[in-house]
Amino acid sequence: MSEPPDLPEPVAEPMPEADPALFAHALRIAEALIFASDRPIPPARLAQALPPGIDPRAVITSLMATTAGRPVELVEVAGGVAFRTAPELAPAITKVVEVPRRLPRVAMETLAIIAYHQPATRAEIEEIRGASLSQSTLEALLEMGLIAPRGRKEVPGRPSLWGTTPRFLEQFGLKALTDLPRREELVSEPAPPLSA
Amino acid sequence: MSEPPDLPEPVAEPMPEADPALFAHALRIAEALIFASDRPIPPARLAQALPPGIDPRAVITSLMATTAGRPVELVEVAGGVAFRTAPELAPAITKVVEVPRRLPRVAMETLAIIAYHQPATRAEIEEIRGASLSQSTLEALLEMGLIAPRGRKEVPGRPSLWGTTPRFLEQFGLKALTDLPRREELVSEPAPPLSA
Amino acid sequence: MTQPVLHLRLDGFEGPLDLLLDLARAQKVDLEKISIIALVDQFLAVLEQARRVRLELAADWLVMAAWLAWLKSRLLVPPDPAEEVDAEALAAALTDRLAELERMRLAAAWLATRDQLGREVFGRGAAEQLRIEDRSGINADLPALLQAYAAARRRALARRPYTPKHRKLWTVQDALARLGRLIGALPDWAVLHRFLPEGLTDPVEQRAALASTLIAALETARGGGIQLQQDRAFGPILVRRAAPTEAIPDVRAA
Repeated sequence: MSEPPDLPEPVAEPMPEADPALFAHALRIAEALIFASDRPIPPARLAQALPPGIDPRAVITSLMATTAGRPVELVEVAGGVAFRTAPELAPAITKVVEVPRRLPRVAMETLAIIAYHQPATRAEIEEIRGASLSQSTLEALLEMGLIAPRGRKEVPGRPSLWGTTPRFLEQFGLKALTDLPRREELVSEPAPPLSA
Repeated sequence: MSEPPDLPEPVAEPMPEADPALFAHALRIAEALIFASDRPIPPARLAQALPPGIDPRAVITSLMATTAGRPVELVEVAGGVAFRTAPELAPAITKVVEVPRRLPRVAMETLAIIAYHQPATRAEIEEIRGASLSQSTLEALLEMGLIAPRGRKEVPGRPSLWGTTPRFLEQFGLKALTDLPRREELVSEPAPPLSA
Repeated sequence: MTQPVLHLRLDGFEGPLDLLLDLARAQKVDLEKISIIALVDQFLAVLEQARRVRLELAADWLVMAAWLAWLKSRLLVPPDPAEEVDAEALAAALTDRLAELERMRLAAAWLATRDQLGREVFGRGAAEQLRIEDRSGINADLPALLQAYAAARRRALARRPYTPKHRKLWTVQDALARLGRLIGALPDWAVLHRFLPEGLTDPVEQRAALASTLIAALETARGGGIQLQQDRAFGPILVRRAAPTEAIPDVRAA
């Protein structure tokens, strides 16, 4: 489904034609640029910072290879690259860094419906869930920056349409919406672990 | 300026009594935690996340030694440590955004009067504008390089004379001052007859 | 059909569809192959028990119950070609809705298994400012400069103190003297306008001179020096030297 956007195979060596010293300098710039930001850096932004003639994708590939397995790794997320802590270090980090509350089940279901049916109106979400949706659920998702209005539906009442944001992709570590499981893959295992 | 608060000499080797594997794990935790924190981490907070028996200052010292000279370095800042991108990479990773200033109305009028009546003293500008002129307006135009002193007028008080600069011509896309439209085309200069 | 163990905890379900999905899952087959009739029976049984315990039930539960009972009755009788609604299609639509709700539940569960930012993985906590604002440029162009000049000049000119134009007005004294000088040489009736000073072009000054001359004429007529005559309103005013005996009544007539 989601092909990495034209990334070559992850090999640590630079493009054959690139001057090694220049490529090493490009790696330094890339590391600093991506590290400085708290949002993913798209390859196009990275290219602006690199010396001319350096392929940003080659730099990304090289940086991914060198940071793999390190406490802070380079990952592809939300259309760009960002540094993220290794998941196994979370227990130690959360002793010091405050962790937000988990989203309640209703909010997670609403988010899943918006992700798969976007843009969707509140009535459409309620129709799929077979239950009314409280305003506070929608507001919580909005406040977390996971969803955003996407215009209005041209039906009586002109209800707002909702879609997911790049922040949604970041929250769940997705490169793009195409990273979501396809609908056909969403089949319950023999013993469904879901219970009301 | 800021002395390292009780830090031992920066040596890259761990404390003699620490288990090397445990110390390596502590280094991983420290790197991830300092990266993830929105504030500098003081040694006491770092200690909360580290395995028991590990001296946070030894971890900090080691991490400083290994990141020195790297694109992202561990530095001491107000009351703790934080990662910072190397200063010499700043020109490459920062994006300069041009935010041109708008000239306030008084400055624009003063500039226009100097352009048409140069060289002019401040008193002459006030006379032509029919309003008093603050020194700060002249200073702002001077600082922007749009006007320059053109000697002094040989009258009592010997006031400075002001004229426009080549930078002025450049700003307004003029080849020469004679490119300015004639005054009469802008304002009908003796006052229109006030007939009964 | 084994009766599922039901504890009437409808509050635990997010609406009738939620309960239906739960019951359908209990059939432990593919959602596409569930028995709608068995599902309807189970749903109605749960609702019946719930109503025995407490009478009030939310409207959406009752609407769903009524619709399911109707659907079941249609499914039990052989299909009628004249029937407008196809019961099989309605049953399939219900199955589709349950399947979609199931898929969305699974999608939510899948999302919940992901490492979440700020929980399992962390990004840079203290982002660095990568934008530098260069404010050295000036946002000003030639039209703005010219407008500023014109505006400043216009304002300054408008503020100059008002100095009225100097006027040379023909006084009553002037008019008396001129009238006295000219009237002696007058043979007969003459129009008053002839006694105005010459060379007046300004309409304001002309009107002032006319008024002064008329006052001078009235004054002279009162003294009996001249006679005045006006045939109609706004008509020409005529002047002549008075005969010493008949001066006064004519003035009254004017």
